[in-house]
This record gives sequence, structure tokens and C-alpha cells, in this order.
Amino acid sequence: MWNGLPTWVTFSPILGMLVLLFIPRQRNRWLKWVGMAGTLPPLILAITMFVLFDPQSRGVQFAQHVSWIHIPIPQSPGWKLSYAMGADGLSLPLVLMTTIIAALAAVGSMYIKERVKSYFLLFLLLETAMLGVFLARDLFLFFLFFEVTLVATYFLVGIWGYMERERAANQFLLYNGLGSALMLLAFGGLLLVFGTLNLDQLLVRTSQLFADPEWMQGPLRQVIWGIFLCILIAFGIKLPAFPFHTWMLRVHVEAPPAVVMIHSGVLLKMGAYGLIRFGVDLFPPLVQQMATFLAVLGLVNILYGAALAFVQRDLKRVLAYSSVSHMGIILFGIAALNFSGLQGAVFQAVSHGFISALMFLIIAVLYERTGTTMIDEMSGLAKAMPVLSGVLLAGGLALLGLPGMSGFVSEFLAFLGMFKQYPVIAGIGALGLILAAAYTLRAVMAATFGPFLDRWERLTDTKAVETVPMLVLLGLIIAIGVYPQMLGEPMQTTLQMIVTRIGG
Amino acid sequence: MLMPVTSYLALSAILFCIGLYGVLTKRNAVMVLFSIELMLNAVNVNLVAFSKYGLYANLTGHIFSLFTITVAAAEAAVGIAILIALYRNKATTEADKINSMKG
Amino acid sequence: MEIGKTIGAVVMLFILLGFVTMAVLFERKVIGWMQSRVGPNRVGPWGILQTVADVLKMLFKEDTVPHKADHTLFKAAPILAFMPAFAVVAVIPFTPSLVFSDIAVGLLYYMAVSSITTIAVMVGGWSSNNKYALLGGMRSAAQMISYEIPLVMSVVGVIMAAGSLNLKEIVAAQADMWFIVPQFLGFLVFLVASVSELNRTPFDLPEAESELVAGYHVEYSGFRFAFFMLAEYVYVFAMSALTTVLFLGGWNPVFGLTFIPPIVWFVIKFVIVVFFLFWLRATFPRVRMDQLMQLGWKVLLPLALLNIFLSALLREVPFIGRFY
Amino acid sequence: MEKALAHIDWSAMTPELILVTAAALLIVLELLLPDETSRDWLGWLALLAVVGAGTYVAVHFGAATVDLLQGSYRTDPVAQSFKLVLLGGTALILLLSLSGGNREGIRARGEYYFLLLAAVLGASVMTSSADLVTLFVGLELLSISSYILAGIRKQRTDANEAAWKYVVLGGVSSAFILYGMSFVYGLTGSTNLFVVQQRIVEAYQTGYAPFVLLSLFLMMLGFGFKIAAAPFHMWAPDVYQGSPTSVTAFLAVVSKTAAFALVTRVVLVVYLQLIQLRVWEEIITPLLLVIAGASMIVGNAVALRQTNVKRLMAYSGIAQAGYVLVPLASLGMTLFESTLFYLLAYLLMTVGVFAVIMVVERDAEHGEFSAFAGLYRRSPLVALTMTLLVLSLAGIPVTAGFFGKFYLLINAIATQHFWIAAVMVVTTVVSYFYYFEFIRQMYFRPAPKGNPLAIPIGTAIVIGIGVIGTVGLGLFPNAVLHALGQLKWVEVLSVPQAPPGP
Amino acid sequence: MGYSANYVMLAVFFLLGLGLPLVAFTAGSLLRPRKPTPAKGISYESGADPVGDSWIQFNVRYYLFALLFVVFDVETIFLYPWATVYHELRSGVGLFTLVEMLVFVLLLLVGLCYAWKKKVLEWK
Repeated sequence: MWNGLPTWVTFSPILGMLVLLFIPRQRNRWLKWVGMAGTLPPLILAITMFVLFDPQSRGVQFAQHVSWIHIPIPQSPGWKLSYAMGADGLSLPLVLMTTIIAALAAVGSMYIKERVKSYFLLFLLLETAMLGVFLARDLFLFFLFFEVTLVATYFLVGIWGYMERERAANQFLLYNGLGSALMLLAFGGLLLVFGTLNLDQLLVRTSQLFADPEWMQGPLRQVIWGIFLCILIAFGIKLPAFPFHTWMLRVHVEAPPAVVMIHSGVLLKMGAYGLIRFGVDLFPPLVQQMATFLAVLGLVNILYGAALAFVQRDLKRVLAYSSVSHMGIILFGIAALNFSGLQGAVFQAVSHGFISALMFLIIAVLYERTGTTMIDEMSGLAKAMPVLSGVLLAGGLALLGLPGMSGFVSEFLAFLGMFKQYPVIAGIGALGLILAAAYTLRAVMAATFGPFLDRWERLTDTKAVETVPMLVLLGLIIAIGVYPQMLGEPMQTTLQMIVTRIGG
Repeated sequence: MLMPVTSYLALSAILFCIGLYGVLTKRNAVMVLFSIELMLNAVNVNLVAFSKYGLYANLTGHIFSLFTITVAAAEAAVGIAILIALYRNKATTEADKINSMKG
Repeated sequence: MEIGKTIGAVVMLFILLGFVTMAVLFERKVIGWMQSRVGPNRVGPWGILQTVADVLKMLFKEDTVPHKADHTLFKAAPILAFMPAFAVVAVIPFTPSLVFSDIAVGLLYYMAVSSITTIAVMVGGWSSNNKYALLGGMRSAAQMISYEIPLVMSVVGVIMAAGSLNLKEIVAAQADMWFIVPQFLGFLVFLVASVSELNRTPFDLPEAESELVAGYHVEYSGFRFAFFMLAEYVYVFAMSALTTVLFLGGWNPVFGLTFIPPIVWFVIKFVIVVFFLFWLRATFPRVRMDQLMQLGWKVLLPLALLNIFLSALLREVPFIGRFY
Repeated sequence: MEKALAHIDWSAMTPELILVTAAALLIVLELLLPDETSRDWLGWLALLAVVGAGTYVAVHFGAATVDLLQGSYRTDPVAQSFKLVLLGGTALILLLSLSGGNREGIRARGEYYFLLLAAVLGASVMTSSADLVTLFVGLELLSISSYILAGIRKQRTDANEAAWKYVVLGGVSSAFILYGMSFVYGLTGSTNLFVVQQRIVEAYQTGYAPFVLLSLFLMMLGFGFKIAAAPFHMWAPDVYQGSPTSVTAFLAVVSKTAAFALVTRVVLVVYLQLIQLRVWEEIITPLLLVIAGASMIVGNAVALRQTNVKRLMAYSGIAQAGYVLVPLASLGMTLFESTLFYLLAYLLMTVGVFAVIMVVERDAEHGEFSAFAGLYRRSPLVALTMTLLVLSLAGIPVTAGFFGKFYLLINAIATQHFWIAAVMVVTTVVSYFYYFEFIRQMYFRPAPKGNPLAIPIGTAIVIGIGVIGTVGLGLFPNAVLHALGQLKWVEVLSVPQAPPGP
Repeated sequence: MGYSANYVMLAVFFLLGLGLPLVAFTAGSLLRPRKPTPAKGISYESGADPVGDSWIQFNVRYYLFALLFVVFDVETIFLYPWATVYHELRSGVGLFTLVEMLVFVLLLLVGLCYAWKKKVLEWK
């Protein structure tokens, strides 16, 4: 009876959209409340799903399959594209994370002042699309949802962003457009080679193909490699992996903070999700050949992001570069190709989602009050806003991977996996962790402590409506840090299956 | 191709090229129209030649050329009509002055 | 055979020249007679050498070409005017055996070649670089193309009835009944249109002396001028012959008078047509340009189309049908 | 000739007969009506005829192929399906002109409708022809009517210029096509496509290969003009800009679709047998792919610099022409289906876009991008529909444009022409930039005026059909896919009965 | 007489038509005086000195008639062959030929009426 659950989760934000449509556009307060409330149904449903999820089951749960498009081909049964949804251990944590971050980002959206109605409509549309991305079991469907996130984000950045929002939106569009174009190429190739885009069927068929040791000599070799590389680049852009990260910096800086919460918290994780789901899971032998490359790429990401984060003067930019660095850790986890590595990657995805959401929520509050995000200009905030500064410090600690917080668990797992496979690279990568501590503390300390500036005299500290989401996030971060099994258990079986397929 | 037809083909190719050259280089719009007519008539030469000396000679070529003539006339008529309208508005038939749209 | 024909063609050329010489005189005499005056009477007996004298005078005239004219085209125009006028004569069947070029598409050939003269007139008018000449040339071209349409369409009825474009076969088809009777409407249209094609009164606007000095050949003098005139009169010959062939049964005798040779029958009918043309000139005033154009497009062309309709429809009527 | 014309089963030609009768009726009525009478009901008459013809085609969709007039006319799947698209497009454009056209400065209303009918008649004949002569006559009927339509606002200089350029380049392209056709005739002694198909291989093998290829190149040159593919696209921007918007829509949709019918049929049927000599593989496919690729690159790249909306649509159309050529070029397994699906999608979205452009252009009294500024504030619904349509043009899900492009792309991948697939996707991404310019204008810019746009009901219906069709086809393409899939496409390539004589 | 002989005759006629003027002009140039003065080379303009060039743009109305001419003249290329074989067609195909022909001529007539209505036929 729960088979429709993924559909319900995915499309439940539409409920909020429908209500929003009937509210006059001048009623900003109502609109905001309804917008925030609109994120609750998916949250509740996602929690329900999380609770109902059977961690031991090896298959896809809540699976739903409706045949949708049938492309007739002469002299063959034709291609069937289906509406297939379902959750497994990989998507479940991400879905839950998405709904939580979306709910909190909706709260963070209260600073939106103009065109509130359109904002929340797009916001909820984005949430639907994101959930769809994680829950789709058909690649065609996945692609549709993926593209919708693109369009919705484009609007959110382009209309409600800061000064250079249009450039940011355009750059976002072009990079991600390129990524999805390559993805489309890859999916088209998959459809042609395997005759289906259903994920479960694809898994079976790719295994069959790779089980045949002769396949490398076969005519498909080039095509399969092409598909794999397209997928790698497509999700590499989304992640973003060096050198495709510039768009992401711009979006981080120019987008409204609430959107960045979503963007940094969820959208980037679609890259990680895609890499694991379509890269690692579908093409194990190919990933193995590319593992070293991925590891080096991860290393570059970690060090490059960390180094540049160190010299930034804008808090948003610090966080943006730190995201680059943290995504490197995800790459590490993937490149390790063993259980703890993959676990680390997924952990990192979720953990970084929460942490960056927290950090940008703080920035939203900060910017609302101070009108700036430059570290130098914020000096001495702790005195004026003790609570906020405290949360900021806590967030910073989470970011640098303090034990007891989620960041530590994920980094630990990822590096553990990495050390097993590539001890040298992992060793160098560990440098990044030290750098992370340095740049995070430098930025946080400079902003909160330092000499008190007179113009902060009349600043008020956070209100309850701001504090609660922060504390929720912080609580989640600590909860995962203290009790990682909460997250680790559901994904265990799925990851185990992936690792088995890899042959590790 | 059989020998006799070669010379016709050459003739028509030359005519066609002259016409094409005229379209591309002539400044006077009327001359441009004439050049197009020349190209179409080159085709007629071809068709009629093929109709006598082609690999499978038959009358179809003649019939085809009748249609070509008609179409050429209709095209010329429309061309002239447009030119008249243009001339009334702009008082020029210089082809390179017919160029107010750019991009 | 070939050589004989070629010699025949040369003879034909001289016959034509003779015809033109006589026709000019004849015209002047006829008009003079109709208008109760004498006409040329000084040179030779009964003025018979008048045209010869005129031609000689032109031969000795100095040849002037305006400085501003386009010299090449200016010189080429008279030749271009005369050449088709003579060339169309080739397809006219005077008798069953006397036809120089018995081609299957004789009528089409006539129509096509004769329209080249229009170009000559335009070239002459334009190359003179003279306002009167240009205007005359343009008018003449406009007139000729306007009347070519009804002219061409008026003979469609004849073609339908004869089932051929060969002029000999057209004549042969008139053994029982001249086409002037069943195709009377076509004949009328053809006659009017042909007069206009010939640029003759009352349709001689291109050379309207009172308006345009002399039309497209203002700047022409001497023999160049003479060739324009020559072309005009050769066309009178050709068109009269064509009228005879198409509508008057060609060499076919009347009342079964077969003992009279075909050539005589042909000449008789031919002369009547020529006379008719001169008669017109003596009688009618010149029409205005706008009247001229309106007549062509609004009267003759619809009539010509109507004639095609009628020819097709009447064929379905019993008894009459066989003539169509 | 013994098979008397009167004894032919004319019913297969019903759509054309309806159109020709209506056109004749229209022009006679136009003659008889006093000048001051409104011509609108002539437009309704034309619409009725087009809808009638379209209904006939739709009802007989999927019926067996009929050959008429010694094989020069046939109703095979290509004819049926293309005709449906053409007539549908024309109906929408007629509706559009009826509701807003008289405010576009078209004075000659009666002639306008007549010419539209004549043009679609020509297009219809083209799709049904299996003979070079009838193909050519249909093509010219379409082209010549289009020339006049482009310049129908004869009091405006830009319209004159547009028409002039169109007629000159159109004439040149006709000459090229004809020149190519003359060689085809010379080599095979027939103008019937199927006779040609059988004889051309022989000609190719007996030493006339250069002439066979020459005929192909010449015709492709001409077809390139007609479908506005690079590098023969120069006329399109000027013509699109100078024509009334309804005519631009017609050119973009109906003319282009018809031209594709022509290209598909001629290139495929005439040169099909050469596939056994590897000519397709070595020459024809690369040739077509290069044209397609050039169109995509040129169209999308130059479109980036445009500020005039209609010019932009022209370049966009050039790029789209490139996409549509891909299945034909690669001889993909879903050649006809994907081409037609995309053309249908293109029809819906383009007509919708032009309907919006028409409204916006009239309101702002100019056709620059800035006319769209702040449209969302003024008329949110229009802006939203425009967004969907533009997204579809850009090929973003969940629209027909996306699915269509995906469908085309698969052909390229399946035949292993990866580079064209890569060009396709990369240029598509480039196209986002200028398609999103509409969105930037509508949503990100302040509106110069506050009042909502006035949209005539007919235009609203057209926009509605465009949007619903676009999204509907994007979400549920099954019906169309199956309708296309059930047609016996093999019949297009070969005569069902014995081939007629020369 | 052979097929080509007829066409040779046509060529002979054309050559004669070309030859006569050439001979005549040559003869004339031997006989006539030649005393050019600048005044003789001036274009004639009713005695006044000519003003400017006369190679001006033609009046547009001439083009209009040219246009009409082109259209109607080309129709005749269909009328002539059709008229030639009309009888055979009529007995072979039947009344359809008549109807077809009537339609064709009717269309011509409509075209003419159209031009008439649009005041193209007025000489202004």
C-alpha cells in the first residue's frame, strides 16, 4: 500500500503551489506562511518513508512502475520509457535531507521582499524536481526532473539574486546545460545499447554485459566508454569537480541565501548521487579503470578549494571554495571504491548538505542585519549578536570536521576508504583537512571576534524564527556525528550491493 | 554522356554560370531578375538537349521545360511587381541600396 | 534543291523590295485618291518612280549619329528591326508548293520571331539618348506587347480547328470553309491587333508626329531610317499574307474556280488585305494612348478569350461543329 | 492517355481539390465584392477549406497508398503525415491572422487569404508528388505565393526589401533545383521518382557517377535555400523581419515543413538505391551532415547577437533546420517518425511563439527584444506560456521540443554519427543563451508600461493550442508516436504496384 | 524536303535579312558625303539645346504592362500545344478535355478581371 509513496513525496510540494496560486500577490505574509507550510507535507512524507524503509531489504522499496512512452521501432518491440519511482538506501538519506533543507530554506526565505508569490511557487517547484531526481528509477524521468531543477534555479537566481545575478544565472545555465546535454547523450546511448532506460533493467543488462570477459574486444567498447565519460563529465560539472567549478562560485555569491542553502545543500549533491548511481553502479569495470584519475581529481578539488578559501575576504566565497574542497572528499570516497569510501561519500553529501545549509542560513541572517558579507567589515559581531556568533562558530567547527559532528564522520570514512586504496593521495589529501581548519577558523574568528565596530551598536540578535532552524540543523549535524548509524543503517544494504558489483 | 549532348551541356553550364554571376554582382535590380531568367533558361537548354540526346531520350524534357518557362515567367512577374513597389517607396532599383536590415 | 531554294530566297528578297517600293507608292496614291487629291505624280509616269527616287535620296544622305547615343546599339537597331521582318516570310505558304520553310510550328515561329522587332524598336529609341525617341520607343513597346496577347490568342481558334501549327495544313483545312466565317470573332480581333502590331494608323502612336515629333526614330536619318520603314512595310506584306493564310483560305479558290492557279488566288486575297490596311489609314483618326491600351486589354483580350470558349463550345453543336 | 482522365478516382485528391476550389472561389469573391466590404469572412472561408482538407486527411490517415495520374501523385505515409502538419499549421495561422492580422498593416486582406491557400495548396501538392515536374510545380506555387505574402505590406520599405531578397534568392534556388533535376532527367529519361530510382544506379555504374553526384549537389544547394539551412540561409533573417508576423509564422512553419517533405522524398527516393554502392555512406550522409552541422552552428551562433525578435527566430529556425536534417542524413531507423514528430512539435511551439510575438510587437510597436521587457508583470499568463514555448524551442523538458530533439538525437547516436550528436547537444546549450533572453526580458526587466496586453480571442486560442500541444506532446507523446508508428513507411521508398512507364 | 532543310532555310532567311542592311549600309557609306560638324551630333530636342541625359528611369507603368504581358504571353505556350491536339484529346478522353480547357481559360479570364479591378489596365 505504500508503493505510491515516492510519488506522493515528490509531488506533495504541488499542494503548496496550488494554495499559493489562490492567494493575491500583495499578501506577502500569507504567501510566506503558505510557502513555508508547503514544505511540510514532503517533509512528513519523507520521514514516513524513512521510518517505513526496511534497511535489510535488498531491492528497491516503494517501487512504482507505470509505462509511459512507447517509441515504436520497425522490426522490434520498440523502446519503452516508464514512470518508475522508488527508493533505496542511496536515495533515501538524500530525500530526507532534501525535505529538511527545503523546509529550513523556506524559513530562510522570509527575507524575500518582492515577488514573493512567484518565489515560493518556483521554490516548491524546485523541491518537487529535486525529490524527483532522487526518487526516479527511470533515467528519462530522472533527466526530466533534473532539467526542471535547472530551470527553476535559473529563475530563483536570476530574479532574486544580488547585483550580478543575471551573469550568475547565465553561467549556471550554460554549465549545467552542457552537463545535462552530455547526460542526454549518454542516456540516449544507453537506450540504444541496452534498449531500456529503466534503472533496474539497466543494472541487470550492464552486469550481463560486463560479466562477459570478451566485451572489451566487442564493438560496444567505444560506445560504452563514451557513455561513461559523458556521465562522468555531466555529473562532474554538477558536483562540481575541478575545473568546472566556476559557475558554482558565482551562484554561491550571487544567489539569495535561501537559494544557496538549497543549491549548496541539495543541488550539488545531485552530482554526487549521479556519480554513484550512474557512474559507479552501472559501470563498475570502467570506474575501476578511472579510479586513480578520480582520486587525483578529488585531491585537486580538496587542495585547490582549501587554498583559495584561505585567501577569500567574502564569507560567501570562503564557503563556496570550501564547498569545492568538500566535494573533493566526495570524489575521494567514490574513487576509493570500497564500502567505507562510498559510505563516506554519501555521508559527506548529507553532512555537507546540512552544514552548508546552516552556514548560508547564518549568512542570510547576517546579511539581513549588516548588509554585508565581507569578513573585514563584520569584525566584532559576537558582542552584538552572541547567539548568532555562537551558531556560526559551531557551524564552522562542523565544517572543519570536528569529531562529534557529522563532518568528522564523513571525512573519516572517506579518508579511511582512500587510505586503503591510495595511501599517498590520501596522505596529501589530509593536508586539506588542516587547511580547512585554518580557513574556517580564520573566517569565523575574524567575523565574530576582532575589534567591535560602532555601527553594529543597534544590531539585534536572532529571532526565534531564525534560531529554531539553525538549531535544528545544528542538532542534526551533531546527531549524525554522534550516532552515524542513524544514517548508515538504511544505506548499508544498498552500498553493500554496489560494492559487490564493483567486486571489492 | 553521348557526344552531341556535351556541347549543349557546356552551353547551358556557361549560361547558368553567367546568370549566377549576374545575380551575385549586378547592381541593378532588373539585371538581377534577368540573370535569374538566364539561369532558368540554361536549365531549359539542358532539358531539351536531354530530351533528344539523353540516356533515355523522350519528350518529357520538353514538357518539363514548358513548366519551367511558365514558372520562370511567374517568378519574373512577381519580381517585377515587387520591384515596382520597391521603386515607388524608395525610388531606386540599385540592388545594394536594398539593404536596410542588418544583423 | 537547297541551292534552288536559296536562290529562291534571294528572289523573294527582291520581290519584297519591289513590293515595298510599289506599296509605298500605292498607299500614297490610294490615300490621295480617297482624300480627293492626286498623290505623287512628278517622278516618272503616274509618279511611279517616286519611291525609287526617295530611296536614292536616302542613300546619298549623310549619316549622322548623335554624340550622346550608344553607338553600337544605335547602329544595330535598324538591322534588328529588319531581320525578323524578312525572316518570318520564310514560313508563309503562297501555294501548296511555294513555301520556303515548311516547319511544323510555322505559326508559332511567326509569332515568336515577329516579336523581336519590338526589341529593335526599344533599342532604337533607347540608344538614341533622346527624350522623344525614348518615349516613342517605350510607347511602341508597350503597345506592341499589349496587342501581341490578343493577336496570339485570337488564332487559337484557328489552331483548334486545323489541329496544326503548320501553316500549310491550316490552309488545307480551309478547303471547305474559310476560317473567316466560323472564326469571325477571332478574325476581327486578329485584324485589329495586327494593325496595331504594325504600328499603322489608327494605332501609329509611336511615331505620332504631332506629339512625339517622329517617335523612336527621331534621330535616324538616311538608310538607317529607311530600314525602319522597310521593316514596317515588309511586315505589312507578311501580316497580310498571314491573314490570308489563316482566315482567307490562302490559295484555296472561291466557287470552285480551280482553273485559276493558286498563286493568283493568293495574290488576290493578299492585295485585298493590303488595300484594306491603306484604306484604314485614309479613314481613321489616330486614337489616344490610353484608348489604345484600353482597347487592347479590355476589349480585344476578353474577346479573344471568348473566341476560344466559343470555338470549343460550338464544336459540340451538331452541324456547325464540324467547322470548328 | 487511354486511361481517361475522367475515370480516375479523384477522391484521393480531395484535400487538394478542396483547396483549389476554395482558392478559386476566394479570388472570384474578392473580385466581386465591393472594396469597402470586410474581407474577414473570406478568411473564415479559407479556414473552413483548410480545416475541411485537414479533416479529410486525418480521417484517411493510415489508409493504403493510392497512386494517381500515372504515378505522379500518391498518398503515401509521407504525404498523409506531412499534409496533416501543413494543414494544421495553416489553420492555426489563418486563425491568427483572422484575429489580429488586420492590425498588422495588411491591406489586401482578400488576396492575403487567397495566397495562403495557394501556398498551402502548393505545399500539399509537393508532399504528394512522386514526379519531379509536379514536385517542382508545387514548390513554385508555394514559393511564389510566399514571395508575395512576404511583401504584402507593399507600402512598407522593409516588406519590399524582404520580398525582393526572397524572390531573388528563391529564384536562384529554384534554378539550382531545376538544374539538378535536369541532370536527373537526362540520366534516367524520366521524371517519375521511382523510375529514376531504378535507373540511376545503372547510370552511376556506367560511368555517369559524376553527373549523378552533380545532380545531388545542385539539388541540395537549392533545397538548402528552401529549408534555410546554412550556408544558404542568408535570406531568412531579412525575410522574417520584413514580413508581417503571421506570414513569418507561415514561412517558419509551413514552408519549412513542406521543404522538408521535398528534401526527404527527393533525396531518399531518388538516391536510395545508391546505398548498395556505398554512395550514401561515403558522400550523401557526410554532405547532409555537414549542412546540418553548419546550420546548427551558424544558426545558434549568429542568433546570439540578435536584438530583433523575428530575426532571432529566423536564426533559431536555421538551427532547427539543422536538427531536423539529422535523421535523414544518418538514415536513422526512425527517420520519418522522428522528423515528423519534431516538425509537429516545431509547428506547435513556433506558431505559439509567433502568436505571442505578434501581440507583443503590436503593443510595443517595434520588434526588438525590449518589447518583452517586464511582460511577466503585465500579463503573467502570457509570459508563462511564452516561457514554456521558448523552453520547448530550447529543448528543455517536459516539452515537445525536448522529446522531439531527443528522438532526433537517438537517430544520430544509433547510426554512430557521434560528432553530429555532439554538435547537436553543444549548440543546443548555446541556444539556451538566446532563448533565455526572452525569459530575462520578461522576468528580470522592469516593464515600461503597466497595462496588461490585449489579446484577441483567436490569438489566445492559437497560443493556447500551441502551449497545450507543446506540453502535452512533451508529457504524453504516445498517441502521436503510435499514429506515426503504425504507418507503413516502407511504401514511401518503393512503389506498391509495378512502376509506371517513363 | 528533310527535317533540317526547313531550318536551314530559316537560317538563310535570317542571313539574308542581316545581309541586306549590311550591304546597303556599306554601299551607302561609299556613296554618301561625310562632313560632320559638332552641331550635327547634338540630340534633337525641337530646336532647343538638349537638357541633361535622357537615360532616365522609365515610368513604372511600362513595367506594369510588361508584367501583364509576361503573364499572359506565357499562358499561350500552354494554349498552343493544347489547341493543336484538342481534337485528338476530345475524341480520346472525352468531355473532360472541354471542361479542363474551360477551366484554364476561365482562370485566365479571372486573372484579367483581377488586373482590371485593380486598375492596372488604366493608362495614366
